[in-house]
Amino acid sequence: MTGQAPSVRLRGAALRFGGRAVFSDLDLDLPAGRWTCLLGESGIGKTSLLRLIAGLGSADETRGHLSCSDGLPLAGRVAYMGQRDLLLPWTTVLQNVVLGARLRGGRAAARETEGRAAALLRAVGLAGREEDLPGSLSGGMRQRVALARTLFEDCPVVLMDEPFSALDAVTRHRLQALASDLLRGCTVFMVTHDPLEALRLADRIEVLAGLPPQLRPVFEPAGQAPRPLDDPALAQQAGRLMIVLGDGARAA
Amino acid sequence: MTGQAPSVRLRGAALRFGGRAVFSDLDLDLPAGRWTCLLGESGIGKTSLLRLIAGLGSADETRGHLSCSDGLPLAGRVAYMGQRDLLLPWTTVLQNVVLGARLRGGRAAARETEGRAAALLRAVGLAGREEDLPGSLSGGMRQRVALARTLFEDCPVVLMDEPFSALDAVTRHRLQALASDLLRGCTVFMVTHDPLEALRLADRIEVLAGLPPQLRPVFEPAGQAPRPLDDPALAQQAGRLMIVLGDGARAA
Amino acid sequence: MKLFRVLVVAAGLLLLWEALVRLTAVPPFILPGPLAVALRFLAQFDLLLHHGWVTAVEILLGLFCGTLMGMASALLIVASRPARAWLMPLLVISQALPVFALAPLLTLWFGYGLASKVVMASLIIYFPVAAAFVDGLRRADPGLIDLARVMGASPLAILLNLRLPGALPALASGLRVAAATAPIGAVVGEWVGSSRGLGYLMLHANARLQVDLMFAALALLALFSLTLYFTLDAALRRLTAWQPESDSVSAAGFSLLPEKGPS
Amino acid sequence: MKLFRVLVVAAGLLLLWEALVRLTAVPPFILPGPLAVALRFLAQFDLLLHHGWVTAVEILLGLFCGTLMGMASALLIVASRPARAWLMPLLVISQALPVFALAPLLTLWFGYGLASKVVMASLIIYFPVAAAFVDGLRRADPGLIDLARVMGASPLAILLNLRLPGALPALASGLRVAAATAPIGAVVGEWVGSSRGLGYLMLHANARLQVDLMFAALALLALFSLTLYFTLDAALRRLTAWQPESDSVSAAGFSLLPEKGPS
Amino acid sequence: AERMTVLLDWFVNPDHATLIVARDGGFFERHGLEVELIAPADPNDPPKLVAAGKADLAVSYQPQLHMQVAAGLPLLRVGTLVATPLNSLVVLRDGPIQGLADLKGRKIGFSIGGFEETLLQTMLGGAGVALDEVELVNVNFSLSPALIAGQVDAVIGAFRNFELNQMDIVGRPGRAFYPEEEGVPPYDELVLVAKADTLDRAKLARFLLALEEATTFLLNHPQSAWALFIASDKALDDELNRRAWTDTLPRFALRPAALDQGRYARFATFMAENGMIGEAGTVADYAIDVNAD
Ligand SMILES: Nc1ncnc2c1ncn2[C@@H]1O[C@H](COP(=O)(O)OP(=O)(O)OP(=O)(O)O)[C@@H](O)[C@H]1O
Ligand SMILES: Nc1ncnc2c1ncn2[C@@H]1O[C@H](COP(=O)(O)OP(=O)(O)OP(=O)(O)O)[C@@H](O)[C@H]1O
Ligand SMILES: [Mg+2]
Ligand SMILES: [Mg+2]
Repeated sequence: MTGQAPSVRLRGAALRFGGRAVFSDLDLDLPAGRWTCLLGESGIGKTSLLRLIAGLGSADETRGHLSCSDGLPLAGRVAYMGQRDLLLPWTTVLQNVVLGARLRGGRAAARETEGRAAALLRAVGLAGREEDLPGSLSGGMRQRVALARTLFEDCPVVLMDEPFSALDAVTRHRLQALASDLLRGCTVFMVTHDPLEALRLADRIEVLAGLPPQLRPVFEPAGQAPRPLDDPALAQQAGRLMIVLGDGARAA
Repeated sequence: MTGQAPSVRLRGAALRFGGRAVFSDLDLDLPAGRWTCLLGESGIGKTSLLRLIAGLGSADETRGHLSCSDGLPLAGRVAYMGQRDLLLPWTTVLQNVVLGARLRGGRAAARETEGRAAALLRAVGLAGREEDLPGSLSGGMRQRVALARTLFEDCPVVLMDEPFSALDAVTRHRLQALASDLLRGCTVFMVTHDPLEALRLADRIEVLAGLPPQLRPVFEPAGQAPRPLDDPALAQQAGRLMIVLGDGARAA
Repeated sequence: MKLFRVLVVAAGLLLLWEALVRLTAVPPFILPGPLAVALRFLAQFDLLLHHGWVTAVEILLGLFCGTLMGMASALLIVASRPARAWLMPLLVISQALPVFALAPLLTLWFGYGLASKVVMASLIIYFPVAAAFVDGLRRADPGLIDLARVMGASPLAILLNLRLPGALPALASGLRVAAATAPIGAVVGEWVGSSRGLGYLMLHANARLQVDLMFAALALLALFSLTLYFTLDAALRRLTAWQPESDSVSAAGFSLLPEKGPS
Repeated sequence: MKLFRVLVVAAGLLLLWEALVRLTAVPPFILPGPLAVALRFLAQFDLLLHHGWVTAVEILLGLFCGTLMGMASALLIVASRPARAWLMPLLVISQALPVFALAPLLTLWFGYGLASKVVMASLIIYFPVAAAFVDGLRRADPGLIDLARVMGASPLAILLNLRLPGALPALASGLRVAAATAPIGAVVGEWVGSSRGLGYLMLHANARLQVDLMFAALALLALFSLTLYFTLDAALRRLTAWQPESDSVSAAGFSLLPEKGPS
Repeated sequence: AERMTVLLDWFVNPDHATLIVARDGGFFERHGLEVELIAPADPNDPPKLVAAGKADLAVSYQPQLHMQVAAGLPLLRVGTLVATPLNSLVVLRDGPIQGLADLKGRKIGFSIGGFEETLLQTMLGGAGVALDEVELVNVNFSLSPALIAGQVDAVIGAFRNFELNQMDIVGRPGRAFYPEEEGVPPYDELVLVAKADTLDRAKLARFLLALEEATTFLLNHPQSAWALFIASDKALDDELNRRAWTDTLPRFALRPAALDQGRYARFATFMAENGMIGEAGTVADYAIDVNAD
C-alpha cells in the first residue's frame, strides 16, 4: 500500500431501482487503515452499497455524500473486487492480474509489473497457471485470480465483495491471512457471509438489516487480525453475531 | 421425489484436460437415498467429478464406468445445480424455475407447474420476485433461484455444486433445512466448501485430496440430517474434518 | 429531441452536399445541388410517390422472405453438422453471385412482376441474416446447454428455448444490416426488368440525364432505408432489452456529492 | 477430411446445377450446363486468370479499406455519443445508396482505374463491418467496464483493452459477411466502368452470347468468395478461440460405459 | 383480343414511339391484339428471353441478331423498327478530335454491346488507326457524362438521335462520326425478333400491319403522336425526348415487315469477315418476311 490510507465517510446514501428503494439515508464510516466487514441477508443491498462507494452506478437513483478524511476524492485510489470474478476471458491469468497497470499505463507499464503479479499468483496457489486462459480454471481458482488482481492494485482503500466465498476452508484460511497481511494499513471494506471470517479479519463489523435496511455496528473484535479461529472468544462472539443476524432476518 | 432412488456406482473414473490429468482411477459410491458431501481443495476436481456423473463432458478425455443399482441408465433422472447459477437472462425468475418442465414438455406443461414453482420461490425467500429478470437480482438471490429450479426438478438423483455458497449464514441455515427436507429419500451428491454444512446435511462425507487426487471417505455423521449446528458433537467432528482437509492440502 | 437531431443531421447532410457541389465544381449533370433536387422532388412528387410505393412493397416483402429464409437456413445449419458443412458454402456463393448474371434466369422463373424483385431483395439480405444468426446460435452459453441436456431436453427444445433467445442480439445485428440493405436489394431487383419502382425511375432518369430526378428518387430511397432501419432498431432493442449494453456514456459512474460541512 | 468435404460439396453443387438444367429445361443460352462451363474454363484459363487477377486485387484492397473504415467508424460511434447520433444515419444511408447511382460520381473522382473499384467494394462491405462492430463494442460486459473505471482507466484504454477484444466475435461475424460480399462489390465496380477484371469479362461475354464463358467467370468469382470466406473464417476462429462455442454436436455429453461385471 | 408480350431493348424512349403509338392509339386493338410492352435494364436479356419462350417479341439490334443466331439462339428477325444505324462515334465538338485519325492514342468509352470493337476497327481502320492504338474503357450507362467530364475522348455506342441532343442540352455539343459513312455497311438499328420454331406468322403479320399503320399516323400527325407518347408516362415529357422525337421520326421503318435480303446478306458477310460470326449463312436462317410464303 502506498501512502497513508484515509478514512471514508458516507452520509445519507440512498439507492433506488425502479420503484424499489434498496436503502435510504444510510450513514457509514470506514476508519482509516482499519478493516470493516459488512454482513447481512442476501439481497439486502450489501453489493449495492459497496458499488456506491466505488462510484459505480447502475441504479435508477443514487444519492449521498461521500468524503475522505484527507479531503481528496476517493476515485483513483480504490481497488474493487466484485461478487462475480470479472476476469477477461480472452487473456491469460497473468494479464488479468496486471490489468490495472495495463489500463493505466499501457502494455509497457504492465510488463514491468509482471514479476510482482506472478509472485501474487504464487501466493494464492496458482503458480504454473499464469499462461492459462480463465476459461480453463475452476470457480475457486478464478476467484483467487480476482483476489490477486485486487491485491496487485496496491490501493489505500480496498472494497471486496465476498472475496473468499468459492474457496475451501483450508485455502480460505490461508488467503485470509495473506490478505490481512498485504492489506495492513489499508482502509478495507469487505462484504462477507461468513461470521467467522468477519470475526477473524475485521476491526469492526457492521450488519445491514431491517426494513428499511439500516447499518448496525455490532462488534469491534479485540486483538490483532488475523485472529486464530480456535480462539474461544471468537466462538463466543460468533454465537452473538449469529443472534444479531437472526434478529435482523426476523425483523425484515 | 418420484420413484425409488437408486444408488450410483462409479468405477475407474479418469479425466484429462490437454496434457493435465485431473484425476485417474477414482471409485465412488453414492448410497441410495442418502446424502453424500464432497469436500476438497479448490481446483482439485470436484466440479469435474460432478459433471462426469451428470454425463457432461468438456474434457479432452473422459473414462469410467457408471451404473445404478436398478440397472437403468442414470440419464433422465438426475437434477444438476452447477457452480455458476446458469439462469437464462432473457426470461423471468419463475420461467427459470420451470425451465425443466418447459424443455421436456413445452410451454403448456410448464404453465401447469407454475404453482409449484411459485411455492418453491416463496420457500427460498423470493416471493414477489417471480416476474423479475435474473439481471435484477443479487448474487445470492440468483443462487436461490437456481436452487429452486433444482428442487423443482424432483429427481431421484441430485447433484449440487456449492449450492449455498453465496448465501448469508441465516438464509443458508434455513435453506439447508429446506433442501434436506425436500430431498429426503433422494440420492444426493453435493460439493461444498463448508465443513459445518457437510456435517449438518451429509449421511456420508468424502474428501478429494492428494496427488493424484484420491477420494477418502471420512465420516458418516450420526443422527438425522439436518443436524443442529450447536450440537457439541458436530463442533468436535468439524475440528477433525478440518485436520483431514489440512492434511490433504499439505499432501498436495 | 430525437426528431430535432434527425433534422439537424438532415440539414448537415444537405449543407455537406451543397459544399461538395460548390467546392469540387462537379458538373450538375453528374451531381446536382440539393436545391435543384428538392425542387424536382416537389415538382414530381406524384411520380415519386407512385414509383416509391411499388418499391416499398418490394422492400417489405423482400425483407420478410429473406429474413425467413435466412433464419430457417441458420436453424438448419446449427441443428445438424452435416447441414452446416453442405449449406454454408451454398450460402456464401449465394452472396457472391452478381445479380445481372442471374437476371435472365430469375425472369425466366419468376416473370417480370413483383416476384423476381422480391426474390432479388431476399437473396441480398439472406446472407447477412443467416450468417449473423448462425453465429448467435453457436455462441450460446455451453453451461446453459449442459444444464438443458441434464434436464433431458431434446436438441429441438434446446434450439428453441435456449439457443434461439440467446441468439436474438446477434440476429438483431444481422437484421439491422438487412434493413439497411433491403432497399438496394429491391432497386437491384428492378434492374432485372420492370416498368415501375424507384430503381426503374432512377435508371430511366439516369439514362436521360435527368440527374436531379434521379437524385430525388435516391433521396426517397435513403429516406426508406432510414425509416426502416430506425423502426426495426427500436423494435429490436425492445426485444433484446435483457441484454446488458454498455455505452461509454450511459453506463458512466455517477458521482456522489462530496460532503459539504457536517451533516 | 475437410478437403474431402469441400470436394464433395463442389461435386454436389455441380450435380445440383446439372439437375437444375435438365429438370427445368433451361435453355443453354440462359444457363449452360456445368460441363460446357468447365470446358470453357479450361479452354480460356489464361484469359480468366488474367482478369481474375485484377479482380482479386480489387477485392483484397476493397476488403482491407472497407474493414478499416468500418472499424474506425464503429470505434468513433462507440467512443462518443454525439458521434453515434450523427454518424449512424450517415452509415445507414451509405448502405442504402445504390452504387450505380453514385458510379458516375465515383468514376469522376476516382477515374476508371483500380481506385473506383476499391472504393465501391469498400462501400459495400463498410456497413456490415461497422454495424457488427458497433454492436459488439456496445455489448461489452458492464461489469468489466465498471471494474476498469474503478481502476482509473481512461475511456480510450477501456475501448482498446476491454471493448475491442470483447467485440472480436461480433466483428468476426461482420467480417465473414464482408468477405462473402466483397467480390460482388468489385464486380459491380468493374461493371460501372473498366476495361479489365472478371466483371468486365462477364459483361463482355454476356453481350457476345458467350454464356458459358460468363458462367466460367462466375464460377471463378464464386471460388474467390469461398476461398476468401473460409480463409478468413479459419483465421477469425483462431482469434476468437477463447469464446465458448457450442455446436449442437461437438458439445454433446459423452457417455460413460455402463459397468460390466464387478471391476 | 390475343395477348402479346413485347420486350423492349431499354427503357421507353422515342425509338419506341411507333410501338407506343400503336398500343395507345388503338392500332393493335383494331387488329385484335392486346400488347404489353416491358422494359428491361439490360439490352442483352430480351432476345434470350424470347428465345426461351418467355415473350413473343423482343426489340433487338441487327448486329446482335447475327451474333445471337450464330450462337444458336432460335431467333428470327420478323420486323424492323428503325431502319438506319443510330450508333455513332461521338466526340466533343469543341474538343481536340477533329477527325478519326486524331483518336490515335486516345481513350474511347463504350457501353458493352458486343459489336463496338468491330465498328471501331472498321471506322478507325479507314483513318489509318489500328484498334490497339486506342484505349477502350467500358463506361456502361454513362456515355455522355464520361465524354463531357473529359474522362474519355470519344464514345462509341452513342445514339445519334439521343446522346447528341443530351450533350447539346447541357451546353457541351458533340460531333458524330457515322459508321455507315466510315466503311460499315448500313443496317437496321432496331429490329423485332421472334422465336424461330414457334412462329405464328398470321399473328405477327397483324402485329406488323398495326405497327405500319401507327408509323404512318406518326408521320402524318407528329403532334398528336407526341401527345400519345408523353401520355403513356409523365416522365417522358422533357426537352431531351422532344428533340430526340424529331430526330428519330425520319428513321422509322415505313414498312416494318419488309425485308431487304441483299442488305442483310451484305451485313452478314461484313460480320463474318470481321470474325464476329463463323460464316455469313443464308438470310432465311435469321430473317424472314412474315408476309412472304
Ligand atoms: N475447460 C477446462 N479446460 C482446461 N482445464 C480445466 C477445464 N475445466 C477445469 N479444468 C481444470 O481441471 C481442474 C479441476 O477443476 P474443477 O472445476 O473440477 O475444480 P473444483 O474442485 O471444482 O474447484 P473449485 O472448488 O475451485 O470449484 C482444475 O485444475 C482446472 O484448471
Ligand atoms: N440491476 C438491478 N436492477 C434492479 N434491481 C437490482 C439491480 N441490482 C440489484 N437490485 C436489487 O437491489 C437489491 C440489493 O441487491 P444487492 O446485490 O445489493 O444485494 P446483496 O446484499 O449484495 O445480496 P447478496 O448477498 O445476495 O449478494 C436486491 O433486491 C436486488 O434485487
Ligand atoms: Mg452481493
Ligand atoms: Mg468447482
